[in-house]
Amino acid sequence: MPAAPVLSIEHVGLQIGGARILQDVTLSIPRGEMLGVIGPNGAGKTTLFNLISGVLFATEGVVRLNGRTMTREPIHVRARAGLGRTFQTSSLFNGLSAIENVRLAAQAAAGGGSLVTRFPRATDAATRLAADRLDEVGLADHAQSLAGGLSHGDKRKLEIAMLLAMDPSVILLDEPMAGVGSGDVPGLMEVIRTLHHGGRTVLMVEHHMEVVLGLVDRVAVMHHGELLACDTPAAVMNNPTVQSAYLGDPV
Amino acid sequence: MSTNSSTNLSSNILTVRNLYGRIEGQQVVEDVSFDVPDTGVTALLGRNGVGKTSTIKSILGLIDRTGEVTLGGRRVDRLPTHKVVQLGVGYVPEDREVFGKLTVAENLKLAERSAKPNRALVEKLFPDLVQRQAQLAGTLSGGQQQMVSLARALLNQNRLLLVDEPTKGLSPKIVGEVAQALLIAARTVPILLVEQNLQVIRQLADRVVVLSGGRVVFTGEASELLDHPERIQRFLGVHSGSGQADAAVPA
Amino acid sequence: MRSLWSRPVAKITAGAALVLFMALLPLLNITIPGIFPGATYTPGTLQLLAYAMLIAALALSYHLLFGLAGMLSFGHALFFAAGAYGLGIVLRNFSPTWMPADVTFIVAILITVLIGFVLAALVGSVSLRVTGISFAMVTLAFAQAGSVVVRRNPGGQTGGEEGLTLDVSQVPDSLVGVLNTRNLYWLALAVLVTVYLVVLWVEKSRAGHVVAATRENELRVRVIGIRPYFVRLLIFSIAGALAALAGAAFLLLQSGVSPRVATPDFTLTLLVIVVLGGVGLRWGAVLGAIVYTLLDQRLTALAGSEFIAGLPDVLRIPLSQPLFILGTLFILVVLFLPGGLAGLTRRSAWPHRPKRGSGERMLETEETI
Amino acid sequence: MSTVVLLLITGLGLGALYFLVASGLSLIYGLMGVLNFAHGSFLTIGAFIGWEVARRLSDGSWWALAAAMITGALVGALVAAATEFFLIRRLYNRHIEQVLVTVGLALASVALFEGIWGTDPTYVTSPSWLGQTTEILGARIPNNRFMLIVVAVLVLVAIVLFLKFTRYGLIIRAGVENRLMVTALGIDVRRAFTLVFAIGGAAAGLGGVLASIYYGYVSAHIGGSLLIFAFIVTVIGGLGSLAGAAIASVLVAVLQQFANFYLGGTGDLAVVLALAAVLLLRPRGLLGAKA
Repeated sequence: MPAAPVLSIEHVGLQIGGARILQDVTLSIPRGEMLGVIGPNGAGKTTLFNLISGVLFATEGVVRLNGRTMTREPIHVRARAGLGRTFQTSSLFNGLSAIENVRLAAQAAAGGGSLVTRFPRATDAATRLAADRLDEVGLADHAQSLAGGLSHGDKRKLEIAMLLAMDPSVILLDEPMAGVGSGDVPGLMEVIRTLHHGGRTVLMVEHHMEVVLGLVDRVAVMHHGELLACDTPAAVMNNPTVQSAYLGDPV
Repeated sequence: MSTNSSTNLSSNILTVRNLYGRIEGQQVVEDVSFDVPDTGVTALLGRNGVGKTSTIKSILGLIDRTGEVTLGGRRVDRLPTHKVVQLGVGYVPEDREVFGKLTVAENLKLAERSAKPNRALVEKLFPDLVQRQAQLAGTLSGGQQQMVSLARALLNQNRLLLVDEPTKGLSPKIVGEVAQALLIAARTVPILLVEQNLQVIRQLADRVVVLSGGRVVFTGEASELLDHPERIQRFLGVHSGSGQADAAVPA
Repeated sequence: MRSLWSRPVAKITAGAALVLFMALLPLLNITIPGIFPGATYTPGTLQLLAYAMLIAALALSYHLLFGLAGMLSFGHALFFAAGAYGLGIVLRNFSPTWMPADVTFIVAILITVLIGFVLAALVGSVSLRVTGISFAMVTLAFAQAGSVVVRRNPGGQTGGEEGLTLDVSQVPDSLVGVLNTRNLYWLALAVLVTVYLVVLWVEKSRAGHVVAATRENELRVRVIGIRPYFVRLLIFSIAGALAALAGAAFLLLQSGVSPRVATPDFTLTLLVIVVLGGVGLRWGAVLGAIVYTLLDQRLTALAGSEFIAGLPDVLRIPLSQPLFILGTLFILVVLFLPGGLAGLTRRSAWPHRPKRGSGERMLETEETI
Repeated sequence: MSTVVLLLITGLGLGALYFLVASGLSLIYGLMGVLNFAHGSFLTIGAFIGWEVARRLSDGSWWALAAAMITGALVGALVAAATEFFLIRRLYNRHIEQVLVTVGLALASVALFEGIWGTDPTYVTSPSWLGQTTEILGARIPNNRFMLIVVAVLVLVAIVLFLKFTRYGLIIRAGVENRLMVTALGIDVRRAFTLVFAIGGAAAGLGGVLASIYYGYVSAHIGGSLLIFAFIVTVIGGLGSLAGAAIASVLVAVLQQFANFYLGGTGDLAVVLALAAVLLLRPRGLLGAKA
């Protein structure tokens, strides 16, 4: 792959009170790639996302985003540098309306998001952008609903609308299908494809194999806090290390 | 929805009818109904985030719930958690939840509900714990912590065990030991087991209950699910062959 | 918070009419026995109403902290005291000869408000390092330190236990004396309206939305690229400045100030007011302040009455302590009326609003720093 | 040298008082997440009733003092347990409301104390030995400081032994770590709540009697003013940590004494500055649970 990596993780590890949660993970992700991260529960997938996004700081190794070293930078600095993420359980401003959720993200990305001297208006750029993004994920009808009152699937879509509004270059999706009824899966897959459009790089932890295999360029397999393999889906599934270590099936 | 509940109600130790669970106002269990017979292992399956753990917690009252739960013919859905447990329910939580700042001995002592705890069984199953009884539980390995968690449940005379993902994040050798311990326990007490490792399910489960989108979509004998790869694929999202090379096969 | 930018004209009209009515009150002759000590044009009643309005302004500034941003501060009295003492001290020490007296007076008030802002920025910059219960305790400690300083009477400026008496020579004549209570009443009304408008401004601004979002989900705010610390600090400082403004007007109204307003107990009273009125609503804070002040005044009158004096000890002692009755009432409201007084109407009018008060989140997000 | 010794031992004595209040606060917060504003009132009522009993027995004798201490502890425990049982329990897991209720209780109870015992301080008579001094390394130390230190150490040891060696102690320690899991083992953790309140109330009530010896009087506000320092102590020590509370009590009180003496009576301010410094450098407190 000729493109310079947009995200590179070099020998990253995490130790908490003597316990090794993650060790020696090295990944280099070129711009525009969609990468699936799989592995049994407790393998360290979410921890890896937390280290990349700054929710936790790596105790070893280096995280680079667009060439900038981010290992010790706080969450909001990484977000401003173009990193967006979702969480395993949907994480929204439940007491605010759907459009306000998205508008906050749009404002933050545009700068001056927390000024006392500026007011949100129905006609301003951020609101229009927010409305467009809601429309894009199919939530235009719910713009004024409280985020906390939306269904599981709609909450997921709202989170993605927020990501779209931020327009990050790298996106981490932590189990975007978790808790979503099977009826909503195809629609949500479509929305995730939208995210990937325009050269965005997407990393996704997901247990739905058909989702992973249908979307991703490469698959990273985690096990016991280590990266077992990272390759095309076909190669990974035929990799003997993966087969022998990855006992049982991910359900 | 096929709820092939047994015709003879008296042979069920646990019946769950129209169970709803919520966490902070969010619906996480939706209209779930199933039975657990008074012998053998019933596996509660489903994709990640589908509400298996929440179902277990709702049964125990660890999260807000409504609906009908009967244990050995007695309604327990209005009882606080400790009362439900005192009626003879052993609980092995997801992520083990041992008290890290208490010693192994203290962890076990805390769990003893009767004057005559079954220490002999625990000592036989987990000789390692006897040696480490003065050690702080927080300093144990994941596998050892799981032993403590299991031992806490097995110390008491129970009518039902609720075991939530006991092999999560454990190495293959420990997975085998945990499965062995559960197999021995299952001779004397019925178990409702949440598990993601298909091998372990094959080894232990007599019956299966499958959740999807917060609801029960399949119940039946274990073989009715496990011998039908297309059902496994449909309900659990896993491409399943047999034996070791189960992981997942490229599409 | 549902319809952000649709401000119905009716609402603005009703608000303006209410303010106009309040402004005309000193010219009217309305008697409500049992609530007001006399007709509305009498100095006694005007004094009481002005007092209530200043407490309402203070409660509104606290609403910005607790209701909007979910910051449970136990030290807000510090800034009110800073306003009251600050204006007194500034007036005493700041009298440039080249400046007309009235201008000096206005500049002194502006300086006082600035003091409130800067002091809050300093206190906030340390306190906001922590959240939840720790934040509550730390703000309490700062308020206590302020209280100690005021009582110590540094440089003879605060008057120690005696309190500070307003130096009327520096105050425009129109604001001095019982006969001018009417003007003080209008001043208090102006302060309340100003504070209300500033609070409204902040709430509707982007910053207001960001702190509301932070109250809901702090981690989420960070993830979209905003550092909540500075927005919170800004809100904390604005609330401090508004409290100082109310404090300054309080000094003028009372012609002095006692160290009581610097005590953490005074903040607790404020908390009682906001919760009594209904957390999360601007007019809840105003309503709570007015009900509380009138109740306090009436209960004090009741405590001194012959009826109470004639009761047996078991009844006389508790009933003669207004704060005992108010404290008990407060406990009952918390136990049985979660939305406060405003919640009584809210429950029927907007059933879809989240029921719980907003401060809740602050404690839960403690782990996320 | 003698001044340093005097300040040090007096500081230890004051620290003992802080600890008696802070230990309960810290235990209650650790187990239940409740910031208890009414804790000062447990102290005040313990002091008032303790001395009422002492006065009726024989003022100034040792056994009247012992009776006052026992009564103070019992009253504190009873009032605290009742508070938990009738008010806090109703608001299970609603932390803000729990704090608000204790705020209301603090306001109401102080007003009630003023109604009953008046607004002026009530002076107490303790055994005359406590009013005398003992010379150590040239410093003349008021004897009551020694008693404060001994009692606080005994309370600390008793709490530690209780936590370490009794079943309820085990439940409380486990509950501080993970309350839900304790209930999931079939244990009614609410009983532990009442117990923790009672223990904290007993320590505070006992502290009330001792505080009135230290100050020479009881007043309706004695608990409230100590409570603020106890809050500072718990934050500096790390919320929920008993050992942290003990260490921070001593540090805060000693600092306060030294600043009062050497820096012109600025002890209170020095304490607040210390709090600010701790927060800036180590927001979790000295022995705070989360690293």
